[in-house]
Amino acid sequence: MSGVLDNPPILVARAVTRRFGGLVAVSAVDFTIPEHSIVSLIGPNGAGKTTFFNVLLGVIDPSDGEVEFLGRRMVAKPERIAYESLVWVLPAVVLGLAAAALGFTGLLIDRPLGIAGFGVLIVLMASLLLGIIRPLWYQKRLARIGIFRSARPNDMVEAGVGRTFQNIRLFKNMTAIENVLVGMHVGLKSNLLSAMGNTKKMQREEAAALERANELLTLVGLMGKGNEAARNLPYGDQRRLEIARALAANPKLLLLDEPAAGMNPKETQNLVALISQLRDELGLTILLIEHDMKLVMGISDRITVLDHGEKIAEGTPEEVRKDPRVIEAYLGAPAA
Amino acid sequence: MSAVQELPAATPAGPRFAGLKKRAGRHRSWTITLSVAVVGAGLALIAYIPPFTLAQPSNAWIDGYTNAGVFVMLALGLNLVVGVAGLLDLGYAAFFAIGAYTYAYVASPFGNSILGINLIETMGNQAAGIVFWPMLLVGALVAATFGILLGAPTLRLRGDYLAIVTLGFGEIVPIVFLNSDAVTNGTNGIGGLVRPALPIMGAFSAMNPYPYYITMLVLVAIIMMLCYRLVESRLGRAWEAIREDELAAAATGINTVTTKLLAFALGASTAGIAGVFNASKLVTVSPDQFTFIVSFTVLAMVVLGGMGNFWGVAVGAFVIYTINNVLLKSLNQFFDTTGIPILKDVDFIQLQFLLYGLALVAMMLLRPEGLFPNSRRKRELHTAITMDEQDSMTTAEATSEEGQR
Amino acid sequence: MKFARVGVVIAAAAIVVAACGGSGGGGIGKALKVGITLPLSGSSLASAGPARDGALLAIKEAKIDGYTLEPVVLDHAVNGVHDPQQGAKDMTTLVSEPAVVGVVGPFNSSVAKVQIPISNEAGLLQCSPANTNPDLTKGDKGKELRAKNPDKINYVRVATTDDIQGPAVAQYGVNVLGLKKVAIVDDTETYGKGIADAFAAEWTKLGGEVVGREGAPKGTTDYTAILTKFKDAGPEAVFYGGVTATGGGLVRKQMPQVGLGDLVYLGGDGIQDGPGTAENAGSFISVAGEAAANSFSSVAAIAEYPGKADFDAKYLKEYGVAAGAYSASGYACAQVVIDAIKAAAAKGDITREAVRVAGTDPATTFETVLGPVKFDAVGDTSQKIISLYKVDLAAADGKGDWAFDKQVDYK
Amino acid sequence: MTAIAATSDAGGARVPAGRVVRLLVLIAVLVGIAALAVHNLGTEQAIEQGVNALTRGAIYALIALGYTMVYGIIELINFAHGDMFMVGAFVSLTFLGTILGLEGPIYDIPVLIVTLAATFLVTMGIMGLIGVVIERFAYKPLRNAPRLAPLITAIGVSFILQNLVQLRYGPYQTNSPKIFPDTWTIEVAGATIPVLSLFIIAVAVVLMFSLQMFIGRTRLGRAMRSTAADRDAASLMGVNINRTIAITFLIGSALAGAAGVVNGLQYGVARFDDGFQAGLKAFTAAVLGGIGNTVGAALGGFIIGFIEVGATAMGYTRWGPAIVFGVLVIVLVFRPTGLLGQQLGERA
Repeated sequence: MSGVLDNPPILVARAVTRRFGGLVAVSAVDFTIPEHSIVSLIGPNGAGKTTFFNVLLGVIDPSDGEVEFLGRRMVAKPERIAYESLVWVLPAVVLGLAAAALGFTGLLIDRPLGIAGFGVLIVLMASLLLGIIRPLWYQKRLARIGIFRSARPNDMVEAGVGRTFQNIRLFKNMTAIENVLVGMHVGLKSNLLSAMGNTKKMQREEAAALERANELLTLVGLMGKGNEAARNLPYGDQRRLEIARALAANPKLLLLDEPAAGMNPKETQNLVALISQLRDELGLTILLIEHDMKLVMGISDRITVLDHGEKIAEGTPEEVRKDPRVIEAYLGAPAA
Repeated sequence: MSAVQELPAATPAGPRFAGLKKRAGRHRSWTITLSVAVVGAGLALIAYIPPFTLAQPSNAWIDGYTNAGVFVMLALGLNLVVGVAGLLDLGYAAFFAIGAYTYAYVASPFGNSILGINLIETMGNQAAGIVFWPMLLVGALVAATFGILLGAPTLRLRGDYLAIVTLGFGEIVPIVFLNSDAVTNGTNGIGGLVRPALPIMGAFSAMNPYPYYITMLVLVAIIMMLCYRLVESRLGRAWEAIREDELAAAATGINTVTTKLLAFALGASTAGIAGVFNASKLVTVSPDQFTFIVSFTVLAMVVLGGMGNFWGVAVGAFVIYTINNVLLKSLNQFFDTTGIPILKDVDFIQLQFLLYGLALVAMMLLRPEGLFPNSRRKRELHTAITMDEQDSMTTAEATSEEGQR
Repeated sequence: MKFARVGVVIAAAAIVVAACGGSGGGGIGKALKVGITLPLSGSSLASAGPARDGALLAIKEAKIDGYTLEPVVLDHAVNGVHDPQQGAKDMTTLVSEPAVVGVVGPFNSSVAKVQIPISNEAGLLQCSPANTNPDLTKGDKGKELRAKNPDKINYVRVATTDDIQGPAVAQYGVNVLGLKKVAIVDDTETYGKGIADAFAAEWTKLGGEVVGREGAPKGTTDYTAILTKFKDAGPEAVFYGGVTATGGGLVRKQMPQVGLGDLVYLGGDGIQDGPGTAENAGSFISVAGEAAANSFSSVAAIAEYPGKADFDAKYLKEYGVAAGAYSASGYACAQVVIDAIKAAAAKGDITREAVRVAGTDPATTFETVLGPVKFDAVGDTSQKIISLYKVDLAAADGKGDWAFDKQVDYK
Repeated sequence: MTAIAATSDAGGARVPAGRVVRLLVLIAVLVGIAALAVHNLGTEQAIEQGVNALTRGAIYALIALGYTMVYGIIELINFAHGDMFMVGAFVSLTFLGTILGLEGPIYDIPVLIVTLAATFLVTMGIMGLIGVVIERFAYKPLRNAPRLAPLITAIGVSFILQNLVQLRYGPYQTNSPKIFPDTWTIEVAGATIPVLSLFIIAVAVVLMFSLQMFIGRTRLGRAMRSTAADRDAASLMGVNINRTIAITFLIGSALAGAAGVVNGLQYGVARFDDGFQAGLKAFTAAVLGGIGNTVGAALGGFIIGFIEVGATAMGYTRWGPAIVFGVLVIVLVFRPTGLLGQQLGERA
């Protein structure tokens, strides 16, 4: 089992810290996830599990430290993002002034404002679009001049990180299959034009996507429930649907936030089975955030324990179970 | 992936669903083309049936339909923004104006002199009208450009900001057209636009409303078709996902900003098309054609028609237009002539926006899905009202999380 | 896209067919109609209503042997304000009604801009009782509106244009009141800006000095900043280009606040909207109140026209209310149209073309209630008479009213 | 941690250094502008225009407070708020003109003070009630609905208010008795300053200060802050959410009413559509200062006032609105959280 832990890390978090005003939710936590492993993050309520989780996912920017995924620096404290808006606006302003100047000196153009206006618009457009779409090269350029904006959740997904929510956040009014289809968003290539043209290519893609979606539903054990509105599914199924949705983006790393919360033992068992199946058959790496020790002890290769935002223990389930500080955190000190 | 491959590919839901989908797409295009044609023919027919011909000559009816059609286009476009993507755009008239002025610049002597082209001199007043057709596209593009310019800074922020910024934008655009006399001829507006022309038949004419009418029908049909295709595509799903839960949408890999921006730009471009068409019909554009009243009227049309449902919105737009421009007015004149003491003094036109207001509030409280609801929107809006604390909390938490970006 | 393409093809064909089978003018029977297109609801009614009633009165009185004459009244106000799109539609309604041989209206320049191209294409005689914007007729702008057949004039008006009215006020200010320095506020709208420009040009031509010029759009409530700015330049008078509704009254009301209370206040017919009585709420005098003293305004129409007394009597008798500012103009416009029809009838054929020719012939003189009126080559009235009024706070039993001062003829 | 909480600083809590710096910078900028103004316009003009700007800004600020409070608590842009201001103006003019039958100025100081006090009390009271009623019937049922629903409802309410007023008072300007004598002025460095302006500014400042006190020091104020911070947690702590929100609307609307009174005193007229522009600018002010942050709203109001008057002083009146909204967009691009409102920024 412990062989897995020697795999090269897929995700590395260094000294991740997050403060909210005065209070420190997560302080200098180092954390790595080896490939193909199932690692868990546990801790009593208010230990900062979810905050840490959100930092990993780019939902919250860390106050300090950074997160690397597949060797790429994804999340870190934003640097000089205020200047980025200058990057967008400056070119247009410069051009505008230049053109206006030319116009007023009457050198090239007799209608300064008109011409300048058009130019400025186009440049502004271009730079703004750039700032929104943020292609990689653009981000690299920015990084070179010291402007770093850490990844947004969708960037993490594109990079290959899937997630589920502690309190289920499905698109309640869409059908199960549609939820999964939304999950496939990053995988699908059809664009505005092909959608408008309703091209054969897109229709094929859509058809294929449906097949795949149904496969995923089957995989998580929701076959045949595809056309039910997500809100009408029983609780356990909603959890499974959320996992299916996360899988739809073909993630390499799957982050499950208290997947067993509110499940009965039976459902929990199925879940455990499903999780190890995901790892063994789809070759995913899985990070569990759990409250329920039993589940974690069962399947984790490694367990990390947080308390009051600090990492108090890390190791195999056995080691952690024995660790006095863990016991104290769970039994001794009341949950913060 | 091995496991997935091994799984039985043909699950019961799979092919059936896929089949459905494909047929839906085709079927839709035909239904729209046909039903627009039928409706168009029907309306045209009405214009020749005695009781209606007494009210006003048939041509006037057709012309009226065409004006209504402009609002239908606007409503369809706004529906894409408000109804589908759930972004509140209160400055919609601005894009309408931008479209109109775009056409004016290319298709009027004054505009040509500003742009430094001499299209009209070279082609002549009649033939120059051919530019109308490409201009439909150009107008759409220019409007979309401004849409992006406006949306780019604001769509990164939460929705409400968009509402107020668009409202401001809707105020600015007329002011700009009004005050930069040198390039827009200021308050006098730009006159002498050329009417659209077709190779065989030459230019449209004020005497014969049918060419405009049919053009309008075609535009409406195309817009509606594209709207449906978009909504059924990957983009449409993304928009709905964002509308339902923005954080979850982001967590499934949707780039919420670009996707929202796309919806916003598409809505703008539709308004641009409507603007070009309207300008080519009035052959004059001036800033006072694009007040915020237009924006709010269109919004009312969308909300009352049924957010998210294109047919509903189209019908809603037509109905409300008729109420505005025909019903209330004739009520007025009727009661003016028949000197019924109280009713004579009531000015129904003045009541109109009061009615809008009441209708909007009542709608949101009682039937938020609108008169002709979109099934999913209906589910959503109704559940929303009986949403339990848990959900409201998570949404709040979500927004706060989002914010920390 | 396939279906779209198919649809487009079908539609294109349809357009062509429709175009070929376009409905023409059609024959005109014995029952003639005169269109009246004005904004007749909401806040527009107050000013345009009297014009309509005047026109209706004239049509009622008209006698053309062998023919009957009846009005077609169309209201192009939407949401209570004049709406160009609706105005265009109403004009379409009128031109597509073969029996309509002449039109009275519109009231606002922005509507005229969209109506003239249509009526011009139809060659339908149109007479506006109130339009004063020069661009509607004169120069290239005028030609642009008449794009279809630029040389067939079909639009005439009985009101004098702003480029006469503005200067008239200027001359009054310089020559009669002996003022030198003036500051100008306009409401950035067609009428207000136009008249202000004309006024400014004339004022400087007469050796006066324009010491300040600001444009404050409709909806502005605070003019103190503007006035404070003016105060620095020490003007002797303030000219307001615009109407009361867009700020004409407010500017005057706020002048005392910044210590400009005793300056002369000048304006066009936009602020000449009757007494400050309760019934006439919202008028310049009622808004400005005490401050209205020492204000002067012009009206681009003859005030002391010969038949005024009997017309007012007639109007009062017909409608039970006193004639409004534009009643006589409406009446006169209708008269012009009717005379044109008569002239055509005399020639034997009543077609739109004949009526148009008769109505716009520069040679003809029309005997209207406003006195003899001729139209020049582009259709502007020859009767370039401006009447000037001064506020008399004692009048209208203390409520204040405009007192006729003098009228100047700019032949 | 929303901005309303942040404003408790005014209520005595420790002020973080960052904000002090920011304020200092701001003040520096203002001083610079002032210097520029004096240089370009001359002292006299500069002072007089400055007073104009403050007066106008005071009105915007009073309206902006309502926007920002409501937003801070239920995150609703209350589009109808601008119209509440307009209705307030009509309430006050009705009270003064119709009920008290006043027309001209009152020179007898005690009488004047009493009348003014009465007007403010009555108007603010009535407006507060109207605000609460509207909240109860138009917004409360939609508290958990998608964001769009209450926004649209607010637009509807705004239509209703405007048109009810138009039906009652007509589409034209209605006179509001200028009971405060125009003739009262004081001379400062050659500049003539109307006492009325000073009075208006004073009223605004007093109201804002007492609002800060209320939010910072009282139980209800704390309730509001905690509700703004986390409605559910607050309710668990035993805060009566519905009552708190109602009170927020009450205060906001009352302030709008005060703005209406002031507006009547200063400009002497009201019209049914006054609320639209004013509301828009006031909202801009709120965003400028950092929406949700009451201090910011007040600040923003004055800034907008200065921008507009500045535009006029430079001769760009006709561009005034465009400039204001330009500022709005720029602020949103560069500093979406506004000048002071970083707390709410976490939500923005």
